[in-house]
Amino acid sequence: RVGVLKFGTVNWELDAMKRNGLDAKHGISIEVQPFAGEEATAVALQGGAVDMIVSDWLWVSRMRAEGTPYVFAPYSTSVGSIMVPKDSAIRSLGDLKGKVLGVAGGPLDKNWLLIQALARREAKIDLAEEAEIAYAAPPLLAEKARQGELDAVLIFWNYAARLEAAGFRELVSGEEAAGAAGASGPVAAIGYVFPEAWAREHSAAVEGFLAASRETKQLLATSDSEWTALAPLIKAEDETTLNVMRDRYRRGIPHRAVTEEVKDAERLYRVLRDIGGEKLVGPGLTLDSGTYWAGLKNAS
Amino acid sequence: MLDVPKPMKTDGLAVAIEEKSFLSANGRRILAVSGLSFTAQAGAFTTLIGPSGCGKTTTLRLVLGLDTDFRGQIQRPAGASRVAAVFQEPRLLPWRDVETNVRLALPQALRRRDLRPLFETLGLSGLERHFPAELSLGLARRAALARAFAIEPSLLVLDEPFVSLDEETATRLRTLLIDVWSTRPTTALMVTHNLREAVELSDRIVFLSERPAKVRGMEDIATPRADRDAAWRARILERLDALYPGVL
Amino acid sequence: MLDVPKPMKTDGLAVAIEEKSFLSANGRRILAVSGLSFTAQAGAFTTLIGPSGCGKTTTLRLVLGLDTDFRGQIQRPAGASRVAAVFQEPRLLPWRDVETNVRLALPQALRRRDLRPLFETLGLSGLERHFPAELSLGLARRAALARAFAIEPSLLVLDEPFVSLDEETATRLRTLLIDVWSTRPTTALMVTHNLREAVELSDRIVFLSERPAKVRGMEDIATPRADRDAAWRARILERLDALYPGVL
Amino acid sequence: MHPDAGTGAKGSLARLATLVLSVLVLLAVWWIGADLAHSRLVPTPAAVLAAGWADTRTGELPFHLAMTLLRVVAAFVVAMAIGAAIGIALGMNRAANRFFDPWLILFLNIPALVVIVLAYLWIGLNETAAIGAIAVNKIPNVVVTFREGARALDRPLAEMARIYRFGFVDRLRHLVLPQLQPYAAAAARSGLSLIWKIALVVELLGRSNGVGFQINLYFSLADVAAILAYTLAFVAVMLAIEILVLQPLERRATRWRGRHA
Amino acid sequence: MHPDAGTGAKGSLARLATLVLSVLVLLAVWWIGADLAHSRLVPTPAAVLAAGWADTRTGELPFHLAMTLLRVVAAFVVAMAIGAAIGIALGMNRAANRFFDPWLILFLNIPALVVIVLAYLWIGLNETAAIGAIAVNKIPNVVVTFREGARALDRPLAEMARIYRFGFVDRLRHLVLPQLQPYAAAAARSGLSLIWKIALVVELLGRSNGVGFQINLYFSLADVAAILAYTLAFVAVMLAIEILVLQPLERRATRWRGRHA
Ligand SMILES: Nc1ncnc2c1ncn2[C@@H]1O[C@H](COP(=O)(O)OP(=O)(O)OP(=O)(O)O)[C@@H](O)[C@H]1O
Ligand SMILES: Nc1ncnc2c1ncn2[C@@H]1O[C@H](COP(=O)(O)OP(=O)(O)OP(=O)(O)O)[C@@H](O)[C@H]1O
Ligand SMILES: [Mg+2]
Ligand SMILES: [Mg+2]
Repeated sequence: RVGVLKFGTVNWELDAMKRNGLDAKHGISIEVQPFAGEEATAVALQGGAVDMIVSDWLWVSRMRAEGTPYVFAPYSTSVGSIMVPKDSAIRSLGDLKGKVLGVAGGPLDKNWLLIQALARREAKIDLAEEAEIAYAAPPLLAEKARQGELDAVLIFWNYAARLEAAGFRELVSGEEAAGAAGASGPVAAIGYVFPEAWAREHSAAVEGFLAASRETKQLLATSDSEWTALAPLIKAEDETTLNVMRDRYRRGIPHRAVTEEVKDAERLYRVLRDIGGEKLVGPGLTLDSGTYWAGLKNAS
Repeated sequence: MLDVPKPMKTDGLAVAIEEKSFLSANGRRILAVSGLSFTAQAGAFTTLIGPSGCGKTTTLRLVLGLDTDFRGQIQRPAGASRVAAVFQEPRLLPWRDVETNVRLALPQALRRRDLRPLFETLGLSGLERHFPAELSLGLARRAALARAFAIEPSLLVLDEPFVSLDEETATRLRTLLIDVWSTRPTTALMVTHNLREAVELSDRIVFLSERPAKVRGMEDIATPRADRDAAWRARILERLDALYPGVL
Repeated sequence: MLDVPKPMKTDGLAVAIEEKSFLSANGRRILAVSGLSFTAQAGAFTTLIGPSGCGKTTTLRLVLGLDTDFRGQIQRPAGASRVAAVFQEPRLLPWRDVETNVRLALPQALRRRDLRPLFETLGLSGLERHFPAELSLGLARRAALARAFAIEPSLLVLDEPFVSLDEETATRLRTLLIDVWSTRPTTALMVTHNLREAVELSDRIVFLSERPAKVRGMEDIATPRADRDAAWRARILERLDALYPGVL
Repeated sequence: MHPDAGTGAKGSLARLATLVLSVLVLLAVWWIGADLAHSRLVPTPAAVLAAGWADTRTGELPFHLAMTLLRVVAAFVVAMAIGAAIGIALGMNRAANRFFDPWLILFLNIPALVVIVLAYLWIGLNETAAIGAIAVNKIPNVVVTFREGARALDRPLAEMARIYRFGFVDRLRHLVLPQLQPYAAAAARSGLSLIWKIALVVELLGRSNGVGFQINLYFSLADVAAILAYTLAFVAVMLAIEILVLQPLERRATRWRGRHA
Repeated sequence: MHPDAGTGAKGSLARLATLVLSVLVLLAVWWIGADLAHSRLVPTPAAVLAAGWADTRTGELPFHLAMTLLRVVAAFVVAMAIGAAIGIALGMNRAANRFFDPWLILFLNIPALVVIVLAYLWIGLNETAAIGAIAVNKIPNVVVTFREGARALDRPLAEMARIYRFGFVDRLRHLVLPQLQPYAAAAARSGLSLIWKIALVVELLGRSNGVGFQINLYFSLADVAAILAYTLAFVAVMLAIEILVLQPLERRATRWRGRHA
């Protein structure tokens, strides 16, 4: 049982997986339970209504530190980006000084913290102080950016993709910020999350699922026709948007060894702990060692 | 054939109600007044007497303009700018004290007048700051009378004003009523069940029939009020009792 | 020194109120009853007469047990299981029709009894399905009387039951009251301002003083009700008027 | 004087005419406003109708609407029954009210989010938790309304009922409830709407169907037309309940006030 | 018979004692429950206090609380004033009520989300939009409550006021409003709580401060203790308003009902 966002990217993947019979091939059966909000999936996992959701490793580490052993398996490296209108005069993070910057995900968003670190290092500005920050719900921010009320907007990648299709360009991406913070390559920000004990009991099923997931990603990375089939789920307004979404998705497929991932995540964790403090990362001083699913062997 | 009353000429009050009926919630139509017509001279004191439930209050409500859903015509005294009514129940604002209840009825010009003498006569002294729920029914009725008297009305309508009062108090208040009524030109219309009271106060008594109310008879009393002593009263009561048996 | 009344021995009603005062919302304390003490024989008809606002209703409320915040003692008739009260206002449930209002007061044993004769005598026939707001005040009072009479009470408390009624109706209802009262052993306690009424109905009349109420005098009337004719009444009224001036 | 105030066939017809007129004017105002705004975010009635029709044909709209309605009705019944009982008890008992008042204020002000999450965590992600969470959110409001009503109960009538020894059921049915009718009407009307709003949040946080689930999906797609389509579908149901259930009930219950009331 | 029912110093003392007792019992119940549950998701009072204290020292809690309170108060004033005016008007005018009833049902049932999003989209991401959105969400509920009250107004007293030519102001102040007091009390109490709940959503969707903003933050961190700390801080303020403002006002307004009321 996997809890997903109905219109989230995970649902695309699972849909493609089932349509191509990849779940059966790997000896698993998936029951997709759609939810309308990210919080809902977390509640569902904690309430035992689903076995697996998609979330980020920081959350997992925090939960582990507080005594709830969940584990994490990389799913996507896509994170948000700061988007500005194509003809905007803003060329660098430094130009954001005094401008209105919309931020999705709240002040403790991992991506936002990394970008602040980047801004401090590169442009020597404290974005949170020197730009006018508007925190709000992502759809609202996207809309406000279109209306021109915001000069720039830091937003999750699927919204960013739509904005890009609508004539925006990327000012700085989350990947860049992570790189600047010491990551050696694209780090999978989000991944499948499940209870450790459950995974140990059903390790075959978990292995099968992860293998199926990889194979599906492979398929989505190469086959454009699969995307056409997914179009109704993606609810793209037009061809361009669909294409941008596809390209972005493909860019986000993780392909590094899990050990590298862990190393980078640990590095990022330290940076995040410095900026975000205990509030963000929880009581753990370092990335909890069991955060990544132990049975994980990254294929490519 | 219904004898349709014609409105009469007078600068006082002319009432000519062809028909007033109520549609009850259970769908029945109730004829309350039918072909009731009388006049009251401007500045005169007119009294209505009739059996319980015959339509007296209904008639007063029509006169007051509180109900306009009837067939007929009502001509109010010319220049009856200020109307006072003493309803069958006290109708005081329960959340305002006695004095406020009275003052609220006063027109701006009289708002600040001294009400103490009035309260004194009505036996309400010391109760000015009391809420209606803290009054006995008789006291509440007196507060309602105070309100009506205080505004110096040109049309005064009273619906059984002196019930729930002991005879001594009632007598005092009747005197007060005549005082108030006579100091200024006031047209008064009163309902009572008490023929003695009617005889004492009225210039004209209108006797009403059972429901639907119509005029059963009318008596004008010309004797000045000062001359209405006990002997005179006994005489006239006897005569009226003979004319309208059952009323006394 | 206050003359503290002692409760008396009787199997009827024994009232001995040392003091009953109200704390008004404006903080003043009002002494309503002080040293009031009287008895009412079981099965007798006792009447209270006193000036408006003297504390009669207050006394009835104490007798009914609606107010327990007083100093003194009240002994109710032995086995007074069923109590009926006619309040000074009709106190009908406005959202229930006349018949339902009466039936709701009936104990289970009487719930289905035929009320038509009662409604007939009270002049309420045809109004059973009407809501109280559709009644005249006199009709509403009669409905309240119907409720009290219908339950065949052993203690009957009446607060000015016959005001707002024309003399003819009132007379009929007084007869009915005596009927109801005499068919079963009923202790009755009535408040009225009408001495004629008191003389006609009572076995004992208790005259009360101005507020705070205390007993001003007490008169027992031994004459059987059948013998109380006009001449007798004139005589006794004259005597009482001399003894208690101002009441008539 | 008020021919339209009557009951019966003529009254019903007049009511229907007013209803139609009202809705038409509302639509007209909306349409003109939408045309003036001329934005994807302010869809015209036509756009909303199209969105609604699209989801009706797939069966989605009726399905999700039915799910939400079931939850709303269940939670409404529970909340009104429990809330009225507590409210009347508090309103009639000073001491209890004094004691429980702070509790009431606490429960009034606990954010819906907290209650919902706790319910899901404790009871599980199921209908019981969903309906319970909605009811718990609404109960304090019902309590407050009924409590005010019970405080304002008529004392003279209560005394009358005491003298004539009304039984508990009679007292409740003939004395207390008729006086609470306006409060019940207020609680029911704003209750249904509040419950529906909470249901939206409940569905957002932990159900896989219902209008709340759908609205949130369309919110993440910024599809205002579809959101309004679902909203209006629910409003239509509420309007039907109002006209076919609440108003006739109310007319019966307030007959005694006389026809001009 | 009811010594505790008095006003003045003795009454105040008794009230305070009950309040303290009530809160203590509440805390005890909670503590025992939390101990039994023994879960991070059901924090003990101590844990909540610690969380609250931590944010108070950084000044965050007072700041965000103040921001939310400002919005709540502003929206409350606007909603009560407009809602009461519309409600009374509709309650006293059958024709207008008949016509606008469907509109009212529509506005009652528009999801908070829709109103908030539209407000932010049209007015901008600013305070005006936030407060306006809260008020618009609440107004229909106020209207419904006041309308029921206005429908139940006493007719005989209205006739009296007509005969004695009460001016508009007197009529409102001395005739109508006192009768609406219980309805106003109900609307105010459930109003404050509803407004606060909507404020949470408003802040969640588009403000950069306020309790709703903070709660959402802690929610994403699954920090129930902190969420409860913010909630209870608000509840404490509401309790203070209830005891220091609403109840004394109410005692004054209902003095006439007599001290046993
Ligand atoms: N709740 C109360 N608070 C304060 N004072 C009260 C209260 N109830 C009655 N009183 C006062 O007590 C006195 C006696 O009142 P009560 O109603 O017993 O009079 P009553 O004899 O029945 O008069 P009436 O003949 O006018 O009905 C009055 O002065 C009244 O103002
Ligand atoms: N709103 C109403 N709906 C139906 N019937 C009504 C309504 N108002 C009054 N009636 C009826 O009209 C008749 C006359 O009532 P009205 O109040 O005028 O009597 P009244 O002469 O004042 O009697 P009383 O002396 O008892 O006060 C009564 O039979 C009453 O039942
Ligand atoms: Mg009358
Ligand atoms: Mg009395």
